Amino acid sequence: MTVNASISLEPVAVSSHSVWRKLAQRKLAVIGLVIMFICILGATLAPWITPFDPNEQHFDGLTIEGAPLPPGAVYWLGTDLLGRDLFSRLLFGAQTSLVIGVVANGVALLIGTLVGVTAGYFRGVVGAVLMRFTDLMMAFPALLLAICLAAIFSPSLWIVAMVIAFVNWVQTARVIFTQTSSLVERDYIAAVKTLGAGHVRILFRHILPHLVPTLIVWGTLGISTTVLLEATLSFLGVGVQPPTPSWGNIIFENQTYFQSAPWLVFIPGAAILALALGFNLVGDALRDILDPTQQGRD
Amino acid sequence: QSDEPKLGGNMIVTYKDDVATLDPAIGYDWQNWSMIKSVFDGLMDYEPGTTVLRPGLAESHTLSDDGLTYTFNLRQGVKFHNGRAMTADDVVYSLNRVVNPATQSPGQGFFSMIEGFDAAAAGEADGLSGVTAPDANTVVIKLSRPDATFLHIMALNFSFVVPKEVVEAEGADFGKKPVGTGAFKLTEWSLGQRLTFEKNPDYWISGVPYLDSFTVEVGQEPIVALLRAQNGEVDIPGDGIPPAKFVEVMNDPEQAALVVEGGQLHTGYVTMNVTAAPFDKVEVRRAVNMAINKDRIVQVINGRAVPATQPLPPTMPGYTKDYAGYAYDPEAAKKLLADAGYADGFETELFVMNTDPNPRIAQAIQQDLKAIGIDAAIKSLAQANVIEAGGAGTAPMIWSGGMAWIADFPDPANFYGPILGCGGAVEGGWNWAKYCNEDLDAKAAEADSIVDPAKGDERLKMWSDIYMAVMEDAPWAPVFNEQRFTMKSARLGGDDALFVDPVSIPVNYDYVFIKE
Amino acid sequence: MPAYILRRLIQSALILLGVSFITFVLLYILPADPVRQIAGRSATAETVASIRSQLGLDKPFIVQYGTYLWNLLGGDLGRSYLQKTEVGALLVSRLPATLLLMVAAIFCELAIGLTLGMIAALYRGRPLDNVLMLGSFVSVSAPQFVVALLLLYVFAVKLGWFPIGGYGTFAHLVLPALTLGILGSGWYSRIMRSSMLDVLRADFIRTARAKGLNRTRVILAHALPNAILPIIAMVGIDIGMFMSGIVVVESVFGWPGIGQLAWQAIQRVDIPIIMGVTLVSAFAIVLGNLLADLIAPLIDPRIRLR
Amino acid sequence: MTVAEPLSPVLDADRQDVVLSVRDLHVSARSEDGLVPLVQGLSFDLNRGEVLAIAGESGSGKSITSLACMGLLPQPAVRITQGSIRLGEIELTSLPESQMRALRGARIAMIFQEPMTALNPVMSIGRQLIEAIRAHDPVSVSDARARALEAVRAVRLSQPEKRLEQFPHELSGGMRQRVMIAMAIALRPDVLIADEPTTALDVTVQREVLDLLRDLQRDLSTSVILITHDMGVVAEMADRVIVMRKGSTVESAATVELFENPREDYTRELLAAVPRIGGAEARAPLKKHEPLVRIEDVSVRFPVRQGVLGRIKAQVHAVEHVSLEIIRGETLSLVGESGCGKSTIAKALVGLVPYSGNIEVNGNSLVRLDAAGRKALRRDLQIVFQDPMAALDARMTVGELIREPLAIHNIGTIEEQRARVYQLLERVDLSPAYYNRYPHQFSGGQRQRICIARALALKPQLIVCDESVAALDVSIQARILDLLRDLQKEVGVTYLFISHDMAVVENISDRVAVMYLGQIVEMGTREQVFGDPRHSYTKRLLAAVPVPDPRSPRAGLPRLTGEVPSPVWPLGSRPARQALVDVGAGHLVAPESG
Ligand SMILES: Nc1ncnc2c1ncn2[C@@H]1O[C@H](COP(=O)(O)OP(=O)(O)OP(=O)(O)O)[C@@H](O)[C@H]1O
Ligand SMILES: Nc1ncnc2c1ncn2[C@@H]1O[C@H](COP(=O)(O)OP(=O)(O)OP(=O)(O)O)[C@@H](O)[C@H]1O
Ligand SMILES: [Mg+2]
Ligand SMILES: [Mg+2]
Repeated sequence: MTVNASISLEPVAVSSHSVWRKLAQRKLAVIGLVIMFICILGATLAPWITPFDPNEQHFDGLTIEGAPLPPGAVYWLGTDLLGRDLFSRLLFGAQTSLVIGVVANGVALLIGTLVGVTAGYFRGVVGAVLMRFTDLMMAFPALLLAICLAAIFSPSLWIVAMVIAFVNWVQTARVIFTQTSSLVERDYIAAVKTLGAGHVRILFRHILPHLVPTLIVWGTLGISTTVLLEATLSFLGVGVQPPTPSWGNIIFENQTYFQSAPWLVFIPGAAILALALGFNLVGDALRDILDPTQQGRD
Repeated sequence: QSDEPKLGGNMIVTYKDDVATLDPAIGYDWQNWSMIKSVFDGLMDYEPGTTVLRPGLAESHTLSDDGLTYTFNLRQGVKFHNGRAMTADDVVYSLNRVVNPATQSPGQGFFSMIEGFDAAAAGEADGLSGVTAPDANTVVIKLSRPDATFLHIMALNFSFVVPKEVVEAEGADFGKKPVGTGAFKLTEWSLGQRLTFEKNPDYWISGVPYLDSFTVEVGQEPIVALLRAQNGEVDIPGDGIPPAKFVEVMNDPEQAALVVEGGQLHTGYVTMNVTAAPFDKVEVRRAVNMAINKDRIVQVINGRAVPATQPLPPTMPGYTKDYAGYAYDPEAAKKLLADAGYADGFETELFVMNTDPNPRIAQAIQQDLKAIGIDAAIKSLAQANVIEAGGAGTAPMIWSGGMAWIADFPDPANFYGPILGCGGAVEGGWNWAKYCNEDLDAKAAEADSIVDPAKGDERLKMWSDIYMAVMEDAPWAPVFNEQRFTMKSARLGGDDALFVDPVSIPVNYDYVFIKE
Repeated sequence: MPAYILRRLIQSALILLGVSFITFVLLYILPADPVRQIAGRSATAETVASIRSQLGLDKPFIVQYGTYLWNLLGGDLGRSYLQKTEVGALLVSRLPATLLLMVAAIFCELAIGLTLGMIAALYRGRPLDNVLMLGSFVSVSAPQFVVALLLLYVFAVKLGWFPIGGYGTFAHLVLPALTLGILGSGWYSRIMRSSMLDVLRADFIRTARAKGLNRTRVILAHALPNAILPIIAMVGIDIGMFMSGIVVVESVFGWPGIGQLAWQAIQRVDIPIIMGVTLVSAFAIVLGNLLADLIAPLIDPRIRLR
Repeated sequence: MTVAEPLSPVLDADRQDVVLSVRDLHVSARSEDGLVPLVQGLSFDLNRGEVLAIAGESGSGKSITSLACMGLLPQPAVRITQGSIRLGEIELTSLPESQMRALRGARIAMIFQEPMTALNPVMSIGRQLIEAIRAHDPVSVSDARARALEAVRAVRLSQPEKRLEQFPHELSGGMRQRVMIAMAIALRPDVLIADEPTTALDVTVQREVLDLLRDLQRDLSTSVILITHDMGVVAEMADRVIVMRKGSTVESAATVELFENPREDYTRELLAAVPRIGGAEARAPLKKHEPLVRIEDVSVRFPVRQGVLGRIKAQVHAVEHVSLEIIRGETLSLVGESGCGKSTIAKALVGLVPYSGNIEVNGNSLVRLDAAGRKALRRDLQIVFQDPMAALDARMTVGELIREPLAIHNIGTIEEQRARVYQLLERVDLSPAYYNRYPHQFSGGQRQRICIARALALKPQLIVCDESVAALDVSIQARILDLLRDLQKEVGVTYLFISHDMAVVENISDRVAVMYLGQIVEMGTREQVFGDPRHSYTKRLLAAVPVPDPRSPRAGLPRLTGEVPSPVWPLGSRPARQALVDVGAGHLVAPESG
């Protein structure tokens, strides 16, 4: 996508140490890191810190009329329409979101890189075919595709992750393709070619390392996209299967109650926003740090 | 509310989904059924707001002694909306049309008792040999077997009378430009937005309808519709009161006064595939019946239903009043499981359609099952996928909500055939439990062959017995019977029963009126 | 130029062909049978078989697809299985709503995004810039349905300024368009800001200043047209995003567009409708990109169409 | 070096005629480590009608100074911390922006280095000119247009009316620079600052632009500040020179005086490093004439695709039927303007582009070899590119970079390879301690040494230097050339040296081939080509080189009209083939008609 295609190709060697230092200097990035950290911590510690089983439908979790309870002393963030503890579901939902975010995004990056690098490096018929296929996937209404796929393979956590990956690799492939084809044109590649280096060496020693910053940036930014997409799929009822909590399906189950029980919609909504925001902030900061031509912008 | 009906005025009804088609041979959503009922008529009809049959386009009918030949005398002077007089040929044409495979009518199967059905349905014959019109005012229908539900079938949308020349002129678009004999005629249809129906001044029941017109607005979320109703912009939110607003509405006396509650010919149930382990064991199926806390589920859906004890809903003739059903008893359920050899429980799958509140109900059931050791993974899928899995027999358990059985006509037989009988227990059939009890099938056939109205009670008793036997075998776990809650604007008049008309949901347009 | 357009049109047609093929494959392997839905609950096996053969669904995949394409060439998108209405007519009835929403949303996006992005660039490094950029991050991170519900809650339910949903008047349009607009504006403001910063640093801006032009003129006449360039391609791509976003927004606001149509059709495997909606969306995406590519050289004479 | 040196007496002369006066100017940049001084205590006066050159190596603060005069310092990071700049009687440093704006363009104008980017790409030339005029004179658009046209004529652009309608990308670099000049002089400013106006241009184009500037300056009696690092340009153009280094003045003198009596060491160094034609030492004749590489009838064409199906409609005839031999141990130079196909020949030689024709190395034809054979042959042919930063993988350490060829060809154990890398580093005058550093931690000259070390790693017989010194400052350039010469003496490596700088070529070559539009138009020994140029193109190239001697007569060059022809030919047609004729002693020249 053009949005991020502007990542410069200027090669830089930045040690991870200095990346952390530079991240720490940016206010927004620190906010992002803190949010990420809280989410990851919450998700990993969920089994120990949640007050209740996220799937337990408490008898006293509903009013007599079957209405959910607002936030209170027992159920800190209130209960949902089945009388389950929202706080516990939220923390376990973070697990889902993160797993999907990491797995789906990882697979998408992998496919995208494979396609982009192959097409960008080898060009020719294979490259043309791959890129035309990528164009085609770009033209596919992503959500529609995801819904169709989710309907075909009955959704589970992993299927949803794969569906999202399958929808999301396209942008990565585009960016990696652009970047690879420009790298291939560069003098230093010509230089190693004249030294007699073969494809494998050029690809693994001289091209892939240069794609790493892009991949890191896309990795972080992509996580927010995938988390949002998972939420949207769940919101449309084709996401992770109940009762596994995911932030999206919590909202899906409760959306019509946004008036009578707003906490059921807006608390998980805020959580999704925060997580995506965290990854976006960090990703964007990384983009600046790893990309020297962007330096001094923010 | 026994005010005198007033004439005139326009009523606005809203729906979320687009109205699919008004072709009576094709429409099969509860939403378009009520409209089709106002645009078309059949030989038979129901007393407004009840399940009691009354004559429709046929002024009277007689039944031969063998119970196989019905002779309908048509009403004189009934005109289609295009001004042409309706004749017996139209009735014949309409019945032939619905059975003709080219029509692709989902109602075709209802007419299987008519003589010549097989040939007509296969497209081998030109029409039903059993349906003839000896003269312009008489229709004779011969059956291949006596069938007590036949008159209900004649009151069913699928047998409504359509004018041949219009159907042939419009072809597939007839559903968008319907012409019938009904109380209202469609005057405007802007796809995705609204339909306007205007009073048919020549309607054969004089004085009816009361309204000048009614408008159906589509594409409106139930919540929006309700808020608009509260604002007085809408007379009836057709999709009912959204769950999210239900408690609020019912707790407000002023609004609650506008809500009419009534039974619905609906049952929500869980099917269990009896052909495969572990549900091939009756103990397991009974255990499931005992494990489900129906009260809790009813609470979860805000008390908009009543716990069900049997397949039939309470308002259906033949309902067994003194049957308590399986009581909620997890301990006993566990024991049953242990008896069946599943002391440690088992894993299975519970299919459910992915629109609210169905996944929620499924989760409540899932928790109940878990309590007795059954670990049911939920498969929340699009309607079509669930139906497919059910038909293919690959779904061990299905929660029927969203696709569930709302009766086509108010007769106990309607809850049996395709969903509990052997006929439906085939690949692709709607009997998702794949339950096939030949004895019961025979009994059902026997009951339906009792056509003498005087023996009606006897017949109902037989049906009651059949359903009791079904409960014994427990291929289903009936969970609840949905109640119908219709909100209407204060200016609407007419008997409450009209707003929860069991055969014309959500409202019988022909008989309501505007008070001021 | 005509050769270019022709080539692009051929390419677009090929892409649409590809999209139609993939969709057809997906629907073919979908574990759901449209015929069951059509035939109804009481249908016999014979009826089902008969309907299947009438619809040609018993034919081999390739024949079915070929027939579909052939009809498509004649402008026939088929008839809905369940509604029996022509898909073309259904789409035509739904498209105006979607297009209206899309145009309004893109307008919102651009109006909000470009203005804020430009302000941020001009106030670069100052608190206002930071606030705007954080805002843009929040907007790109917010899930559509949450924003939609939030706007609905605040402006329609609590404040009652706008109708709660539906379609018809300008007031109905505001919230859905705003939802999409707010979400998209984040991207635009970020791109606009960085594009603007790039341009402001460009040599020709220095030239313009060296000529003694005043600041307003430098920004509006020199910086803005150049900064807009990356945005054009963005809008083209954005149309694709919209097609997805619209499903959600239409469902929340009860907007009678093709998103709703698609959703209902997927529930019931009404294949002709799904195909139609997919093709229309893909067409919109392809067309959007094509337009962007055709408009860009009007603004930027360097871009030659090749 | 002393900063606060007493100012040269030149400054105090003719006070009444001073148009621009800079006194004790300090410019600093804000950075993470506080204020960094960029210009320190700079003072100079610019007299009416004079050309003042500011010379100095890259980064010495030349551009910053000029921007300070224009009030265009990149705010807020860079600003004037001290000193004054007076334009006539107006103090510029404290002038509010609105008043400064009125002066800019009208009384003090500027031309920037990069003609490619200095014009707004989306605005027509005419609008940009008219806008400049109307910003200062409230004349009507048509009047402004008339004046713009006049200015365009004044800079001798062909078809002036058409030019006004064109967009910058439709003009060549030289034409754009003329537009910039036209824009600058349209309002007849008192002061014109030209910041490296010709650095980005080819020699022949540079010549035209310099001539133009001088004519204009004479006709309009504008005062010009000419910023350049090319001492040849200084010698040709300037009346006085200021030499800057690290933000302060090193020396300031009249041009002739500076060239003849440089007072500071740095100035001397700078002058010494300037390559001069005719200044080269004689080279030892080659021992034996054994061809190492034979290029026979080599052509390289690139397809130009057009039309609906993207069919090939035309071809770039980058190299057309070139035949030449490179003799073992010699340096053969390839000269010619940008785009004439020099690099393409080099790439064909090292196997980076496909070609037709035959290339033999040591008598082995490249085409006939299998993959392994070609890989082995690669070892004998190495290339050093123009931009050393681009040619080094920035993610590898210097040591790894140099070791890589050894690793590719599996030469020795890792320890042995390391040892060899240390040797090579030393050989190119780099400390072995640099092994673990990354390329970006080096200066341009050091990076080029790394490239050379890497090329040497495989002990090649031929090294292709494709503009290997073009990007470097003169002094660094001189040192790299020395290194190359030394290597040749020591290991007897052969060079194919590609350059557009005639002076450099004269310094290093044994033989020279002149290329024009993909073909060789003249080839011979250095003495033959430089001493007795026969082809008109060769003559033009030679005449275009600025002579770093202020006293040498400024040759009146026949002014060129039109643009360089394009190497793109539609499919089926091709440029006429230039058959080389021996005019004596192996001096080959393409005959010219008329
Ligand atoms: N915006 C800036 N911020 C900070 N430092 C700058 C900025 N612009 C230039 N510098 C620094 O100021 C110094 C002088 O730069 P300047 O551009 O004047 O050099 P120059 O003599 O023109 O060199 P060149 O011949 O390469 O153009 C350099 O060290 C440069 O890094
Ligand atoms: N890959 C390519 N595709 C198309 N045309 C090319 C390609 N590479 C070079 N050319 C064209 O071939 C011609 C010769 O290019 P080449 O790089 O050899 O010139 P050069 O003499 O090295 O110029 P310079 O001094 O600018 O480096 C030019 O017109 C150039 O545009
Ligand atoms: Mg400079
Ligand atoms: Mg070159």
